[in-house]
Amino acid sequence: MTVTKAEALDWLRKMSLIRRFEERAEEAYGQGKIGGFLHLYIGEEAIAVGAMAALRPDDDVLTHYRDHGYVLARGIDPKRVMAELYGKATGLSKGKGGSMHMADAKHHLWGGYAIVGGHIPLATGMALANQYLDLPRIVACFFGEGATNIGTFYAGLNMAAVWKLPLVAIVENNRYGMGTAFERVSAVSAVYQKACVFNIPAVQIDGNDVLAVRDAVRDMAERSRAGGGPQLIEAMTYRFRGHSMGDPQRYRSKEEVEAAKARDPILLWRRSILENRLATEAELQAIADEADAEADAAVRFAEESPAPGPAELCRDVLIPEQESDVPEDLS
Amino acid sequence: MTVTKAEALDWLRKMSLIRRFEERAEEAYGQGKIGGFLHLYIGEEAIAVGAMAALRPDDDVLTHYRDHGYVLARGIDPKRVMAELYGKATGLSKGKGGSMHMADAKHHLWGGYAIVGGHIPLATGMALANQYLDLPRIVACFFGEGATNIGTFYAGLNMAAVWKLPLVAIVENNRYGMGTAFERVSAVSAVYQKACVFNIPAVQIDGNDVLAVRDAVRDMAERSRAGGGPQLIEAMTYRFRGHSMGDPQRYRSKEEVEAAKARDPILLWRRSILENRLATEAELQAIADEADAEADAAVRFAEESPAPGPAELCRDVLIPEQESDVPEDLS
Amino acid sequence: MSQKTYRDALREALREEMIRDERVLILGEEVGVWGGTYAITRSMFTEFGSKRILDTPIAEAAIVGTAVGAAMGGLRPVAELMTINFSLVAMDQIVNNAAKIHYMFGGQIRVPLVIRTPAGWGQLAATHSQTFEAWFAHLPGLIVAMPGTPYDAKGMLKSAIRSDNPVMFIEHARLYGIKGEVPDGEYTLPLGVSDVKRPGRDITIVAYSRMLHVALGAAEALAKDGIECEVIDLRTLRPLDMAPVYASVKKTHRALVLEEDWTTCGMGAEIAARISHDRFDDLDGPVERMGQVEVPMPYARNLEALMFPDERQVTEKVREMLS
Amino acid sequence: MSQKTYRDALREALREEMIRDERVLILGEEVGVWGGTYAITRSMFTEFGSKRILDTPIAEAAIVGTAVGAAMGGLRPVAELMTINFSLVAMDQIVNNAAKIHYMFGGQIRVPLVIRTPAGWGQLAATHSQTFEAWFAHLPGLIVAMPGTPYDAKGMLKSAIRSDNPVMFIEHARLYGIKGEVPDGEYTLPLGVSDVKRPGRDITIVAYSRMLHVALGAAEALAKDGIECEVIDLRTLRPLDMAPVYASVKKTHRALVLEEDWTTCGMGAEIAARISHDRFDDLDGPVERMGQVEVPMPYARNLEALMFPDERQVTEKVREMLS
Ligand SMILES: Cc1ncc(C[n+]2csc(CCOP(=O)(O)OP(=O)(O)O)c2C)c(N)n1
Ligand SMILES: Cc1ncc(C[n+]2csc(CCOP(=O)(O)OP(=O)(O)O)c2C)c(N)n1
Ligand SMILES: [Mg+2]
Ligand SMILES: [Mg+2]
Repeated sequence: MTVTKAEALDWLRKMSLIRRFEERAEEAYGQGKIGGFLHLYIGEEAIAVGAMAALRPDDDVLTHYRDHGYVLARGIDPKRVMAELYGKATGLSKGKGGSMHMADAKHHLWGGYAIVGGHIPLATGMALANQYLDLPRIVACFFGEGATNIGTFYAGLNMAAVWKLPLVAIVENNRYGMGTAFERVSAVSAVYQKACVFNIPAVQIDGNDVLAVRDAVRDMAERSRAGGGPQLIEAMTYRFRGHSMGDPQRYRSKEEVEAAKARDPILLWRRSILENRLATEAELQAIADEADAEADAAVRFAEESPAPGPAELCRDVLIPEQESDVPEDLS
Repeated sequence: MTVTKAEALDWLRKMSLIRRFEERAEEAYGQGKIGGFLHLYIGEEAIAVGAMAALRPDDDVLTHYRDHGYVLARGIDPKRVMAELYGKATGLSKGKGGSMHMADAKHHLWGGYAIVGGHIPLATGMALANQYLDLPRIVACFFGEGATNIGTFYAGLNMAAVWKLPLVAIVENNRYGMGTAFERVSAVSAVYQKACVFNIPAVQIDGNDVLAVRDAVRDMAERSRAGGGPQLIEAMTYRFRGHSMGDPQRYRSKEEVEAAKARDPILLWRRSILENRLATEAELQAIADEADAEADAAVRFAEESPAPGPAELCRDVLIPEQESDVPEDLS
Repeated sequence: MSQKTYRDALREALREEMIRDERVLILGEEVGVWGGTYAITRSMFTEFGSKRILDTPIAEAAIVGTAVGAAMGGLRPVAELMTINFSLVAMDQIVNNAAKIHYMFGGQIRVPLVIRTPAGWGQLAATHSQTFEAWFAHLPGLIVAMPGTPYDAKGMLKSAIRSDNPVMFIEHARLYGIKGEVPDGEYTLPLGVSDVKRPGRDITIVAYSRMLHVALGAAEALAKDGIECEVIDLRTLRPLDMAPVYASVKKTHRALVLEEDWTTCGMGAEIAARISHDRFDDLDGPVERMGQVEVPMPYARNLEALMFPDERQVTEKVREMLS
Repeated sequence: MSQKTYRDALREALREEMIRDERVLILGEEVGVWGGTYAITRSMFTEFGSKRILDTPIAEAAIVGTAVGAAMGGLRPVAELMTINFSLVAMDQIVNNAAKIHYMFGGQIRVPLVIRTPAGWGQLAATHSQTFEAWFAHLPGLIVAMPGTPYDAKGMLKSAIRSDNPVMFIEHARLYGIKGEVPDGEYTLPLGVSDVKRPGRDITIVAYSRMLHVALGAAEALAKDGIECEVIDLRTLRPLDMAPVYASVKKTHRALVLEEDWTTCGMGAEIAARISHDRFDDLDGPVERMGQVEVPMPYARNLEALMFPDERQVTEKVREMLS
């Protein structure tokens, strides 16, 4: 393996944290402490973790609404992520965004977006800014396979391709968009093949293999950074939970779900670590415990945090114009 | 050649009529008798004429706003087309549509549409209706190469491909969308290659060769009619006039335009007829004269027709509900 | 009569019309195998099959555009937009195709189309909690229905499906579970007719959709103190039937308009402007409007709770107006 | 001072801001090589080059979305939509991204973006003659500017470019050629401030964009008969500055609102509702609205001419209101 022990354990730690964090979020949702939509990433953790391991900390990231994994993989404090889920003032977006809209601009994490495909042109725009400003940053844009049937996917990536922008599109193909199997609604059922229409490099990879993800994202990111234009990665994976809470899951069989669990990315990576003798069972147990503790602490923090004050309601709508270059106050 | 004399002369007649008709429209525009946008088809006549020759009279047609050619090629009375340009009550759409919105539902010509790409999903829908109702009709949908960068092109044709609908998309690649050369704004500059994303058959043809168009459309239409799903044809052509009236044409050189005129579809077809001894010069002159006369008659008709009465303004907004199944009048 | 939910009433309407007319088909995201994310089309895929219930890709512009085309081609499609928020992606198709084709081609072409879609909210945050009825009500060529009760929902949806006009049929996610009387037999209700849901003499409250229930709740509370509100349900927002509103204001001399949307350039603005104009001499005080606080919807429950006028606030406003 | 066209004033604003701030760039269809289909960016491609003036594919959703992303990434993009009609294709990007990102992420992200686009008409028929200012004015998080004179156009566009907020900057194709005083030196005008364009004591006419000129023409005509109209130009439609309107109505007791859009749920509804409410006791008669006939725009010149109130009709309406 081409990974150090530190890397290997770090990735396991992050995947375990995401898993444990979301299990706790699921519980809290059941208790009515989290509301709205809650899209769990369970089963797909290797993608966020592998990708973030490959990206530089100041590479720009935009994601869809199934976004807890990216935020945690980027090393952002789980407490503030859980607080956001709880709608607390200490949340990443002061409780205004919730599960689908996690952002931490300081960490170049520019947000989860809930309109399918709607953030793809934003990624094109950020990549344009990076190119224009001659910054060595690339943009990584994550979305599901279901988003590759909507117009903004094509219009956005075409523009990126024409301008040879530093952008890596990472498509998580978890086989379903809500309850719709991809092949039922897409004329081409391998997403990477759709890159033909942009004339850009594209690969299909095992999204449950964190190392494969890291390697592919690293290759694609560096090629893009070097002026190679946009790249597309299709990471094959599977969503173990329903689309959001309360999904009756009539569209797939229990057997199918169970079979997929045999390729649980955390199990696979754990096994690989052991096979490569990068760590002992005890060390791995310690990592699991640590993830538990971190998730616990996040829940505690969120529970104890204050809700946003009512004055917060009308803040952040417009920026007072004196903070721009213009005299009048428009707030 | 695989055409009869009657066919050959009919196509020449139609192409000549379109040419002459539009030259007269151009004049009328200069005199302020036609207003708004006027997108001339001059130089592209072989596509409409070849396509209509291949389609059955009840195949459904939808087009973009550069639409005079299709209407005339379908054999619709030029008088009513010119009257529409003049905004007269006798126009195809009672003067309400104008140049960009020619329709004649009786002739299964379902309209010119002026929002680029916006009519492509409509074509999908009409093809769905034909499939649903088990009709032997296909839908032909015309648009420019510029429309292949907008979302509805992808979203619309993907759906048609998934449902294997009887639809032929005919892309007129005249190399520019307004003043923008296609390769400046499209990652893939051969439109037919974009069909890869729909996994449908596609060909690129010489759009200035009326016979090549007829043959390609016939093949594709019959394949689609037989259950082969959507097909895409890229017809290469060139627009001799500006995008619309008043185009300064700074984006291309006079030499480029002149060079393109060497492949004027009418000249080419005329030459081919003579070479194949399908008709005499005199016969061809008669056809040109006839086109002249028809265009004249159209202008005269339009000039003499009455403008729509003011009561027409508020008609056709909503259909009175008693004409549907519901008691109340909503007009 | 029997008590049915708004959801079941809608499903009955869809089923009955699909049985009555083979040209009716349903298309949208998750309408088939899933049974509709709000379960409106539950079990219908099994009953009607994949020819008549079409699961689509996530591509609202193509869903609406395809439905418009299918309507032009002789079908009577009912397109479901999973929520009204996604209508933004299909806006050009709704405005420029659905609403205009009949006029633009001089009446040659008809677009007998229904677009069904729920408004609603519930900690769904800024992009998923919107309602654009005033936008649609702005558009000549479109009928905009927004029923507030199971009875109206069923009768109006059936009329919408039978109409030869394009109908934007706006439901409300938070009404799907409410119950009300719905007769078992066939009935339809006209589009474009407002309805007095509660008679009263002291003040006119104009509402629709979920705010109708807020209005009725407030009216109930106020009645205990002898204040009689007349509650008028617009039901259809375009064309607007103002006659019952005017008749009411003539009697009460005061009007309050409720909406769930942002008030600036919302539906309430139109209603208030019309009443203020057409009943200028009847009014004893200004027409009041209550709607959503003018900020994007926040996720946090406590903030979201501040966004809409509730029964208590409406009650207070009425008292204030009458004092 | 010198006389300049509205078009040249806009171009001056763009040029000056591009020179002042390297982060300003322009993107849109035909803005480069062609020089802008309405010639606003004429010669700028030669001056600033293809890095700063970007010709885009025909894909408005991607144009606006890309501009939003570029703004997030530190640039100050000015996106041109060839006409406001095409904003329908980009609606989700405007509503859910441009207007909401700042709020939705708790103030972390700024979107200093200008979307420039002309409203207008001229035998362009149903899909190409629209104006949706009331839709945009409905949206918290957006600034909506709609200047009516060359002077305002330049000063407000410069402010819009310097603003850290997303600004929908709506021009008018039929104003591009009008001339007015525009100083040669640097100046900016605040957004969100209405302007009394003509003082008067008898009636308040509220207008903006092209209808401002109809109002001023009518005021001129009426002045000959001693009727003094106060004409107020809203200039910015969100946030709305009603103070000068209220001050005026306090004096005149009568108000007429003009718009070029369909009146139902248009901008005039909001203005009329606000005046009727906030100046209830000052009004001697109902607030009147005049706008577009509520049908899709027909192509025929004679029918189109019936669509908008002209000077004569406004004059008559004023006389009627004062009689
Ligand atoms: C434009 C739009 N249409 C519909 C929805 C509703 N919706 C939310 S997620 C989703 C499925 C997306 O599937 P995919 O892109 O595969 O991502 P996944 O959820 O599988 O991660 C749908 C239809 C939406 N949010 N936006
Ligand atoms: C959505 C949209 N954006 C922009 C326009 C303005 N516009 C009209 S025609 C045109 C160029 C279209 O080029 P192409 O599709 O190649 O067709 P052609 O005119 O060359 O026949 C543009 C940009 C429009 N009508 N619709
Ligand atoms: Mg998926
Ligand atoms: Mg072209």
